[in-house]
Amino acid sequence: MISTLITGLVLGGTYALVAMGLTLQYGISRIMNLAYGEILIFAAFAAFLLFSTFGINPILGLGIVLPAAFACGYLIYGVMMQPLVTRSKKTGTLEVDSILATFGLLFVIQGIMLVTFGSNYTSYNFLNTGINVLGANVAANRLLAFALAIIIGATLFFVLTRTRWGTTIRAIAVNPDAAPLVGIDVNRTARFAFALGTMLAASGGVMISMYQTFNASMGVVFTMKALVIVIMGGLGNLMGALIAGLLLGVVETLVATYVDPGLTLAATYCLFLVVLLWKPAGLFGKAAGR
Amino acid sequence: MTRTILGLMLAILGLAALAWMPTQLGAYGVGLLLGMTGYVALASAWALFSGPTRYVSLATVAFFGIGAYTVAVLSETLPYWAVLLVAAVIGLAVALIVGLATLRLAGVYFVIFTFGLAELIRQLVTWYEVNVTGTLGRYIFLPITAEQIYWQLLAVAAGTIAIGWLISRSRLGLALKVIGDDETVAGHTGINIAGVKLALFAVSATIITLVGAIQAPRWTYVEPAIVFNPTISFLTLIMALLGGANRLWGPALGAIPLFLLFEWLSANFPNHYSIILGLLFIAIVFVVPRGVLAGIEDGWARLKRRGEAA
Amino acid sequence: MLETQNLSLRYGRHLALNGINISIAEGETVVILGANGAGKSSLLKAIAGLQKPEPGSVLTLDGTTILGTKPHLIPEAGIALVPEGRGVFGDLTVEENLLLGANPRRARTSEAERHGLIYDLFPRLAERRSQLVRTMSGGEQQMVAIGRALMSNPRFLMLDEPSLGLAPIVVTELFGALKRVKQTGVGLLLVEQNVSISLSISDRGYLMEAGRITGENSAEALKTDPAVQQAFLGGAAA
Amino acid sequence: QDRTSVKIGYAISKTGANAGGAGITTLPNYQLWVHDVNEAGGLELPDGTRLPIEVVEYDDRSASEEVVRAVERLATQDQVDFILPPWGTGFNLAVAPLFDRFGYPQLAVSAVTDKAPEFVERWKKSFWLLGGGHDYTEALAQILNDQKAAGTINNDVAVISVADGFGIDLITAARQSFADGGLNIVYDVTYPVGTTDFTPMLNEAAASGADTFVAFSYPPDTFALTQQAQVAQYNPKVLYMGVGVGFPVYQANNGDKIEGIMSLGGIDPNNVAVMDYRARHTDFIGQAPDWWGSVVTYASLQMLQEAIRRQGLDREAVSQELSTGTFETVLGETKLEDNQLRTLWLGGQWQDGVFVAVAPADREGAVAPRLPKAPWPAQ
Amino acid sequence: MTSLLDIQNLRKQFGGLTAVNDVSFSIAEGETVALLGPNGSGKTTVLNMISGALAPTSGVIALSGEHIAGLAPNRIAHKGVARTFQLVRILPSLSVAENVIAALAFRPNHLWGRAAEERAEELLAEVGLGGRGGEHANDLTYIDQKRMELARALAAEPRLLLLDEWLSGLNPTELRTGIDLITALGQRGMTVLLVEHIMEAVRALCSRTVVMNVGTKIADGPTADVLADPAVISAYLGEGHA
Ligand SMILES: Nc1ncnc2c1ncn2[C@@H]1O[C@H](COP(=O)(O)OP(=O)(O)OP(=O)(O)O)[C@@H](O)[C@H]1O
Ligand SMILES: Nc1ncnc2c1ncn2[C@@H]1O[C@H](COP(=O)(O)OP(=O)(O)OP(=O)(O)O)[C@@H](O)[C@H]1O
Ligand SMILES: [Mg+2]
Ligand SMILES: [Mg+2]
Repeated sequence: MISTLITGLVLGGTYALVAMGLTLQYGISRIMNLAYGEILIFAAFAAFLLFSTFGINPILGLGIVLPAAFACGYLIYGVMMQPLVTRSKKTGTLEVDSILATFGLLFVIQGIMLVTFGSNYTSYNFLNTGINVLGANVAANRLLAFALAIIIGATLFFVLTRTRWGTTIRAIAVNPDAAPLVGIDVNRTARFAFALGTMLAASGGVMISMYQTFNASMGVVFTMKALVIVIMGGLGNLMGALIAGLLLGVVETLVATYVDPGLTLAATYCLFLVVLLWKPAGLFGKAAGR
Repeated sequence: MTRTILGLMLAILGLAALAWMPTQLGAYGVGLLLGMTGYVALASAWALFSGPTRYVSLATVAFFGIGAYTVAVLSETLPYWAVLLVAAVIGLAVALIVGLATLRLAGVYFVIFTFGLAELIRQLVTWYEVNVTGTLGRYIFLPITAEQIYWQLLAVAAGTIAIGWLISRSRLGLALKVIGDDETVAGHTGINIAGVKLALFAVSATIITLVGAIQAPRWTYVEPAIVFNPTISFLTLIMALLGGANRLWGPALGAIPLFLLFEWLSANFPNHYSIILGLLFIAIVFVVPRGVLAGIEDGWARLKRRGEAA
Repeated sequence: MLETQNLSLRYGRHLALNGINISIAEGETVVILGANGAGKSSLLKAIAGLQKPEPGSVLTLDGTTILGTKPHLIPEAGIALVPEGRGVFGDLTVEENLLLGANPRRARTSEAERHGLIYDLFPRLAERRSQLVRTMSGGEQQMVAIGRALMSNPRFLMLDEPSLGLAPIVVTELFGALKRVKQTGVGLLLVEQNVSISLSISDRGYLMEAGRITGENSAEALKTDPAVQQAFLGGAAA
Repeated sequence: QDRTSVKIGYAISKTGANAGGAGITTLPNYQLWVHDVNEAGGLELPDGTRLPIEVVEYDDRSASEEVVRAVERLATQDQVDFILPPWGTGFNLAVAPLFDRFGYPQLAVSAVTDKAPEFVERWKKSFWLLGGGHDYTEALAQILNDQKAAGTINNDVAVISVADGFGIDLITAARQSFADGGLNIVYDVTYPVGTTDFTPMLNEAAASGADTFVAFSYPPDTFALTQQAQVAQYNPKVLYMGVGVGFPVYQANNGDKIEGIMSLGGIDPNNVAVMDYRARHTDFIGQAPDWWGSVVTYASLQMLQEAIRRQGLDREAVSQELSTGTFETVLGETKLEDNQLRTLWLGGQWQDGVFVAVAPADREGAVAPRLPKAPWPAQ
Repeated sequence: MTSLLDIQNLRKQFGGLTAVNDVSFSIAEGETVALLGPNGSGKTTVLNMISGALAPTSGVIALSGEHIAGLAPNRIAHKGVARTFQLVRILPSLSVAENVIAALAFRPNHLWGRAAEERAEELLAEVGLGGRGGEHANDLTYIDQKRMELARALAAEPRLLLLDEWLSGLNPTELRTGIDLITALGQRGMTVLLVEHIMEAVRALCSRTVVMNVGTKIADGPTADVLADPAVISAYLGEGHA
């Protein structure tokens, strides 16, 4: 039982890691980023390339991939999203616009990956050694992802809720119109949050590349999983994403062990639906409001 | 009044022309028409509910798949019309249950809920087939030609747009707009929000189910991964939004060009399809901000103003 | 000195402000009176950088132009606005809203002290430090908005109908508090429908009509001005 | 006739969920074959003239509606001379009525189905070249029974399968074959497509005490299972997995840890034609072919090529020829029985870096399996 | 006079906070009553419970003897309760006329089509928006939006009209027009419960006043008496207003 729980938590760590960037992007920058998973996969390819071609191990690779991802996110927001955000002040169509625009972005990134990396399944082995945690054999790479999720989650949560800077970030999510009144540069802050989200997506991608097979078409799977977790946790709530991710991991493992592996996905979606029916704004969401 | 009658006659004429088209086209042309009409029907049905209420649903494929799967299961045992009927009834029943359950959700919570729902249904169907019937794929050997499928879809699409037209002129249409603007106000003005939403969701879902059922015989082989493919939900949504989900002809005007664009790109640029499509998409969002139809209207208004000025 | 010259603002074809000339000195309290739709709020927004004035407009702080300054830099310059409709951060707590008020760098040094001051002014806020502002009553939210603006250590504080929706006793307290704020040397630019009480704390007043300034006088004189009596104090004040 | 080329069309999943599979087994072989043929001056016709191949290709985006329409387009719009089949069981079935209606022979390779005889009845010009689930599971049962008789393994088998056409077909067949062979299935679960964590299943399988672990899995699952079995230090004496074991990336990633792992397919390492094909493939595509379907795909194209040489571009005649003729391909002498390829390698094992065929054991070129599989190297 | 609205021991709890605590009062048919109280004393919450926007934690709300507590807003609306909101709520994508028709079309004896359009125009004229039905609701000034909201409430032909600070934000001239408008409603026999902070308006309009403080009722009686009550002065009006 303990070992099942641990296996589940470690799996959940991956989910949480993947979801946290999205909750920043959607919860704070208000960009429903359908290309999120593609960015993640792109980072996975980057890590793979660094490892297989230049022999740079993925952990060091983070040092290259993350800043690059941050820069990309910064650029994407500046070039693509900012005009939409500005426009939406008049039209109020940011949600629809961002869905459509990032849907386009999804195709672009996917297309670039198809052209450069092909459509084949890619995977490599790194840190695929068992580590005994309280009786459960856990792969070191997954454990690392779990640790990273917890560290990122806790740090960001602390920063967002306990510091002035974090509060400014949340403020733009709550009421971007009023933010300038307290000296917040909404554009810059939203852009920063978006870039940070992109960076988290990339860190998820690098981690996942160490133990999961991926290919250029797989991004959507991650986007949707991340969305489910983000929504289940409560929009824009990092702690929510972390806990929802872990919860899904544990439930999936429990169902696979004690019920039927055929029902794991059914169980996670079921859990998700039940949570929403019980708390329409997610586990940690503020009461519903559009 | 005369304008309405004129419009009606034009619509009937147009419909007749569309129905006659397959006789002039080869199999590929019919296939193209069929696919296009299918998406026009899906996008229009989707917009019936999601357009005015702004409840963006990703459950399209859940109902589409239910329709297709019903046909796959029953095609050997029941006459075709009865199969369609059963499919519609199942779709309606599921829609009512889902509708009742989701009434409390709003915004993106609803969006992702519906996505989760579609996935759950797919997982459950898969699990059922694997564990209970012990097969996964099912075969549909119905003697239905592509032309026949096209005609049925055409009827459904026309019906959907007609329903949309009727609703937009009725109190129900106004109720939907009010709900889309402000649910609190809607409640206080005496609108039965739950009832309206449920009714519309059910109508929309039933039509989508029918589209799935009608299209199924085209594939011969049906399995959950094929008929519950989430891409269908996304495409429907994108088409409707692009055309303008709040207008009667918006979804159709989004579906047709987009469908043809997909087709043209995949035929001419099979290797750079994604990149070009993506860039086009982004460009469209920037150039026609409020949907194609609104864009056309804006352009038309500008032309007219210029004409008046001249 | 905060000053506008020939300030004009356009919404599409509608000219909402038409060549406005006003000024407020440090420590001075000035009220703008005008009917609904006269353009009072538009004026405050233009000064706060939230709306872009027409070319040819002049807006200066101590003689240097602040026209075209990005809106988020305006509080940094020492101008704070309590907007119409409050503009609070509904999903944040009272405490967090106040914390954000002190976001401009100029406010950081005296932050703790100001915190205390504001809780003294509005004891209700002290009781509800960790309540989400969205769940507070209308009046409570207004207190948060004013408190937040004061947190930024402004030299000029602009208030757009601060008494709107406040209980009489709170209005009295609020204006008492504004008087104290004024005494600390802050210049107040006030837009109010509650004319008598706002004139009672003001030094000067402007009359505004359809986007133009149509009159200016000392508060004392305005109180007795028959035109003002007629338009704003009316028989109802009697 | 002023014909300057032979038009050959295909719709394939270049994007979407199926792209991973199609991009290994099918598309590279189409490309290689076209290259080979055109390099040699084109397709040879009965009169000895050669016409180059002109390719019309579409991306079906992994959607059945798309593949159906693309084939219609190829047949009626582009009016190609021959159409090559798409990737996947479902898609091959989806387009079968169209191939039939428009009179094109369908050389379905990447489709494993026990219903092939039925389909041949229904669609006379369809050919099924990768066998059915039963073929593979009976071969596997045979190997296991041999090992059991030799005392290498016990009677118990743990099986997991992916809840998709392929997995279900095979597990259904396996239940029957294993029961017939007297084997006892002690753990039997099906997992959904997209599962990434197999730890619970591996733990349960280990706990079941079975010496044999079988996974009718898809490539991502196969890769994950391999990694996770090592982490869990799960060492069944027979480790048999599904699609992906024969992929080049599998070998690249796992090095010599793959030694002893079994799967479907395999090759005869002494078959020069196959080894030559592999070398050319690696050379031209930039990556090696897989060890199961690839070579069959290429062989099917060679059959088509030869049938055209004998019968010209008359599709009716070509189909007839494919049905009845005997062809020399990279698989050696190849002849279809009842429109199906029966001389297949049904089971293989990694031995010294080559995925050799071990079943059917009585076929010439088969290698003896090396069992039990050695435990994973210590970490 | 029979009582139209009867409230007994009404209570609303938000988590640990008791926003409304055992409040009871009733309103007779045709009366115009003010509900006063400091900010956050629970006035809006009471209106929300009467109109169905919130379900009471406990207590009774009866309309002509019929219990309505906890019913959905649309059911309560159909029983004859209409309201305006403290912060105006317009239907931004609709025209001014459609905003009003929205209420006409969904009241029990609903109007639709021509009849609805005509009636909407009448109602708009009544609140001073005559001839402006074609404009976009979004383009109206704040005060005009408030007018439109009142027309929408009146369109439901309510027996009980709830006005939440409908007069706030008006300048003195406009205030007078507003007061006249509500007086006219009262004279037509409509029952009105209004929440206001403008004492002038309360004095001019309401014969009776209920005062709340921190969720409890602290006074109830003729307006003049209540406004002179020391408890009300110290909690709400302040010394200057006495
Ligand atoms: N964002 C906007 N777009 C278009 N017109 C606007 C906008 N904001 C204000 N207006 C118009 O500009 C004019 C002045 O409005 P403003 O809000 O400044 O008036 P005000 O004096 O503050 O009135 P009130 O007392 O109602 O607050 C009004 O006619 C109003 O309709
Ligand atoms: N949804 C809610 N969740 C938590 N607390 C709430 C909620 N709604 C209201 N409250 C609290 O209940 C109390 C009463 O609020 P209400 O809005 O009824 O006050 P009010 O009397 O209308 O005040 P005002 O005159 O300022 O509008 C306030 O303290 C408010 O903070
Ligand atoms: Mg104003
Ligand atoms: Mg209130």
